[in-house]
Amino acid sequence: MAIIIDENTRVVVQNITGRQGSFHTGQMLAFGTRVVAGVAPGKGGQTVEGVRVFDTVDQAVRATGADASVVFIPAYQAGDGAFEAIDAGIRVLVVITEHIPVADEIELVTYARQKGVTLVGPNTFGIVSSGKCKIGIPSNHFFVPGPVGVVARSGTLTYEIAANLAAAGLGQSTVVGLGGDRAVGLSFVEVLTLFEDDPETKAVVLIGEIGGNAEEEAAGYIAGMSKPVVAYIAGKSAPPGKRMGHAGAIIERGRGTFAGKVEALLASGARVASLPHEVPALIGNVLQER
Amino acid sequence: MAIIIDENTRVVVQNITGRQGSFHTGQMLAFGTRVVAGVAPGKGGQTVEGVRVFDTVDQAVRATGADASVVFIPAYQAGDGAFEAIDAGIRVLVVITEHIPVADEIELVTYARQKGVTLVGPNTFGIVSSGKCKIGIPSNHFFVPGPVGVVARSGTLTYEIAANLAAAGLGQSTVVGLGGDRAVGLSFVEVLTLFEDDPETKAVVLIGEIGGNAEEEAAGYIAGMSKPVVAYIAGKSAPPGKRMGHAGAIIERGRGTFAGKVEALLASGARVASLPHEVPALIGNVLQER
Amino acid sequence: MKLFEYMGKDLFRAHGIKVPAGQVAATPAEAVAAWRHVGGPVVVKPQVLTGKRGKAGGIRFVDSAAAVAAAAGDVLAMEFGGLKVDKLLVEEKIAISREYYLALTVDGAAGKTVLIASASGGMDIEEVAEEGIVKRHIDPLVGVMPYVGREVAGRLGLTGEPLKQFADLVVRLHRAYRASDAELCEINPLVWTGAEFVAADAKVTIDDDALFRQKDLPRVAEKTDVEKAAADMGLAFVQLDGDIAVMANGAGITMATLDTLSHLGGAPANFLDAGGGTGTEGTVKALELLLGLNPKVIFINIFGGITRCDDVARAVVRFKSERLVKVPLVIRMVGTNEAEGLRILREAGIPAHRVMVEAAASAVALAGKGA
Amino acid sequence: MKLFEYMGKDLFRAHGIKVPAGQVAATPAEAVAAWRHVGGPVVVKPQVLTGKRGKAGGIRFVDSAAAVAAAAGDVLAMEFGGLKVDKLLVEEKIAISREYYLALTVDGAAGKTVLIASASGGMDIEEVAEEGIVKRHIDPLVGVMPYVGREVAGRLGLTGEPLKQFADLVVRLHRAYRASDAELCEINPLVWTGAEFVAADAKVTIDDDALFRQKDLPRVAEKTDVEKAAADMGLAFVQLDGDIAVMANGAGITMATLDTLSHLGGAPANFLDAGGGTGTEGTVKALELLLGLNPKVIFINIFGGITRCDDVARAVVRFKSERLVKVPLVIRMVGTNEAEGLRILREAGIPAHRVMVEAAASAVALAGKGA
Repeated sequence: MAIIIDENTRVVVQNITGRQGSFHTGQMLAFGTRVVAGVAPGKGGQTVEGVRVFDTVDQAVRATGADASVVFIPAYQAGDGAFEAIDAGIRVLVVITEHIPVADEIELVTYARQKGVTLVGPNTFGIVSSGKCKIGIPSNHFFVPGPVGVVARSGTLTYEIAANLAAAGLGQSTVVGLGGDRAVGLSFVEVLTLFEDDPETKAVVLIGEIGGNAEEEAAGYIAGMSKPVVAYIAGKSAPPGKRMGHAGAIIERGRGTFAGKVEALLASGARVASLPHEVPALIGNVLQER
Repeated sequence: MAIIIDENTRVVVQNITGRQGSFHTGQMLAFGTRVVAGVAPGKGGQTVEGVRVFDTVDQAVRATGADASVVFIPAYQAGDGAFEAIDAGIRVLVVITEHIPVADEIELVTYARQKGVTLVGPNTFGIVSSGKCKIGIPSNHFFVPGPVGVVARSGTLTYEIAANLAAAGLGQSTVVGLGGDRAVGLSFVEVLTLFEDDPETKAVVLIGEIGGNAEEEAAGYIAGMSKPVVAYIAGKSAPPGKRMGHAGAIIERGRGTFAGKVEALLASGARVASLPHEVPALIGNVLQER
Repeated sequence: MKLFEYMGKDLFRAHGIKVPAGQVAATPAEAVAAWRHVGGPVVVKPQVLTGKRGKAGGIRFVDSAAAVAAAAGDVLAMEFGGLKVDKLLVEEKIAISREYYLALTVDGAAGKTVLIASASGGMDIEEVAEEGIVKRHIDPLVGVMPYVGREVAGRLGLTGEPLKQFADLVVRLHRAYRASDAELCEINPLVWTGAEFVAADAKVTIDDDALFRQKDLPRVAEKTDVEKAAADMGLAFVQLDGDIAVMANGAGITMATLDTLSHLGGAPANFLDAGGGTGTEGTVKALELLLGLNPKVIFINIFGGITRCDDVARAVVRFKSERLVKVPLVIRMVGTNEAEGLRILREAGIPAHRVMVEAAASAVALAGKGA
Repeated sequence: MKLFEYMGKDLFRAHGIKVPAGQVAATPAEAVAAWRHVGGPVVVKPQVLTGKRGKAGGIRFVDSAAAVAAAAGDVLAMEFGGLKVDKLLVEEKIAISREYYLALTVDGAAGKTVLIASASGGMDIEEVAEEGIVKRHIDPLVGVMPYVGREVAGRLGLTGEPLKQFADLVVRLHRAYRASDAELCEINPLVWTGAEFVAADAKVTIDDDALFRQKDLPRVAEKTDVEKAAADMGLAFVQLDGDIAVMANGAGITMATLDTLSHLGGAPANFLDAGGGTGTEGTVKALELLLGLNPKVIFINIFGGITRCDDVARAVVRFKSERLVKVPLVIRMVGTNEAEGLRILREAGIPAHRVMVEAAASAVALAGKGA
């Protein structure tokens, strides 16, 4: 078991002929991901890393039975490619692209929800079910199968923590990047619900950051979870009111503060790490207490 | 029992202060319809036929618990009013207005379907559950409770046949006008399905016309129905290729011909009347055969 | 409202769809001037609202002043489906590598816009087998992004550069379709020249119900004078060749009225759906229109709903008295305000029926008598 | 990208939203000319990208040439939140019957645009109780038809003419918002004059990610020079006041890096998220930017994903050798192409860490030494 993707997931890579697309196709194949097709309009018939390239997702799905897609398309046309995947019948859609206009993201999030498609991202590192399937861009070697589910808003910080966990002998069931933008497909609560129901997951790491109220909402759900949660919130030392790269990290109107989030999480029963490297020890503790 | 609307339906009239809106509010009240509110933007606080007028459907629904709405708004802003009703939580939406641009109708039909709203029309005479509730514009006196369900594409022809039925002592359970435009909310099949499940309905009259393929689709469903169906198709003597008022009545590419429809219906086991006034006798026969 | 080919091409051009260089001409001399302007071999095409121009020999390929003048003279003298030719389109002859078909129209059964495409363009699309046609519904709340065009192009077997250009074309065509409130935008043939797609023809029909918000579009009359007069009054009117003039309210009952008259041996002179809610004034005008058909009988079949019987009755009384009408009127009237309507007719000494088939029989009998 | 008030009002005006008559001025003389042009009593408003102008005494109501000149001179000399005033807006003073609040912005939690309105405009919207605020999400695939405006107006307690005008205004504001790819369009106060709604202020922020398709909008720089240079390189940069220059890749890990340095007693000089996939060239430029901060230490924390360790290693080697950099560099590097990156650094004799907290401790120690 794992959540959202597993060893049966059949993946198509959109813009497979691009620099990122081709590189990460190789990486995903090396991880063991079943990359069954690539898409690059006008380039149908080529192969990339041994994967057949189609002109359209529609053709790729009909020829290969792909049910997941990962989008490496530049921001200005990523929305077009994401809608294409949804209409072609893709069930899990991972949008790596960053800097997509928020209006396009809002349309995409709405349409994916309407069509019952699980949208990971935009502006996500992707999703990894250790030992089974990786759809996205993290390096392969941090991911070892194990009992810890990880859900995060930001990318590199997640690798940091996943690597720390692996170094401490703690493998991950599935690692999910919600995406760093304001409008994304999945919420903490949706992913926590899946982890709560996943027999392979014994504990969950939640990696949040200042801004927005996603962590506060998550705390509301964590209070009723049977599985232990360890959280880390980035941005304690961020100057207020400054924009920190992620639009979601704007602190406005006193909501979304570091203190407020930590308080809500502690009240929910979650453990909260002060620095990223403390996470493995806290997970070790909660797993031992069980 | 009856389908779609009954004695508990609470109706709001949109554009109640207009000529048609106010006249038919009186008629519907006289029929026994629970007209609980009217809407006319900018005229909130007035009363029409004793019915309180609100500025918005939202206000009308919150104040009165209305769950159905009938739209008497001119074509150029009818779409706006219909969307308003859907967003305000209306479950049965009857759009009387004719000459709404087809692009607006397509959007409306899609949105209603998305929100699970039963859309009757546009360009319909409405829907009548005899003795219980009338939402629309037919004269009250043709409708007497009874065992015959009626579903039709065109309006006046339906009154003609309903009146003939009533004169023959055959009352109606519910009479539904799908609407005469190309994009409408309900199909023959959807309404036939409801009649098939309605204990009060013992036989069904289907009133179709040339053009489109709605009657052919209906025949596909009728073949499996337990209840008898009598059909009348208008347009036998219409010149081919001419546009006959209803956009749906364009004969194109040999599809939607009178002969094709009659053949499909006869093959499905339905009886087909040659002229409107033959319908009551045929219904009398099929009811007797039971 | 159908647009002439050159108007459809103007619409396409305004949305960035490539069309052949061309110019409109109303005389052989103008056609020659257009030929000089365009330069090189041209095609001369009559601007009429029918699709059968080619089969009727109306499309001429010519490449000299004399040939252009002769072709223009010929074609301007022709009729197509009874329609005269007022204007010609003189257009550059384009290189044809392959011909496609592409259209957007309304699919009533689905309640959606449908995109129809085929790799077998250039002939009647009806003759292409179902497998050779791609149909793709458009979500009205999403519209058409380039991927829709790529998906269709992929299904047509396009790849490489043509696939990308086709996708762009589909986006533009949908934009033209929506912006103009069209109910049909058809390109047949859509020509691939080897380097680009060119719309070699343009059939565009605008939704009449949306003309109120299409102030910038040209207006095209495709009706007889009496049909035009009816349209101006908001009535749906079609002229037929019988002698019983018919007015009813509602398309369905109007068709049923014609069916009943025909069934009883009568011959309707027209289809006239007065619609709902035509008041006294409008009804009088509609009756005057019918009088212009010189019928033997005028048959009025009113089943009151939005239309009120009293309004119609007042109109009939006014019409009969003001115009001193000699043609017999057969009136059938039931429904909204029926009692009041019947009272008005009774007081004016005009008899009225309540049963449609009886009234129809009476009209057929009177028409027979008048013969 | 924030727009100055007068630019926001230009945007509103272009979409048919009523704004006060006004003119921009950069000097007292220009302000007087603007006053003459506008006519009657005016308000002089500094054009700065902060909301605290009124409380800081920057809004002046004046009605004579002398008073306008004096007010303009005063206000042009003021600073608001550290921001200098380059321009003034001289506007007609409008009659105020009632003040409302109206805004459209992004609600990230809902993944939708949200319309926010209140009948208590004219003061900080944050101070209005939750019950006094109407929030209404917009379906992105449907957009805003007039009924959305009526619904909100109804909930604000409007009726009659103001209800209808408010509905029209909401449609126009949403059109302006979408057409300009705004992430905020705020009108506070929205003034009801007794006869019409007038946008007395305009706060508009454009989505930076959509600027590529907003060629017609003006460009506003709201950054320090070094921030601007970073933005031009596509980097997210914020200047802070410590002495450890930081480069990391990813907003989350950059924040965590600052948190860790602070936690260990260090003081970061900046936030610099180099994002994903910055190649060798970009990384060198980013490092040069950091050098311009005159830090005691440069701390590079790379966790390779899209970013490849070998690219960064090559950049560091080039940077150090070409620029003969004296400032100590602390490098932490793991992830994509890590082995190759570490090999490059090793061959160049540059030591590198693999554990973030160790690297951070080293950077803090070096900064302390340098003091």
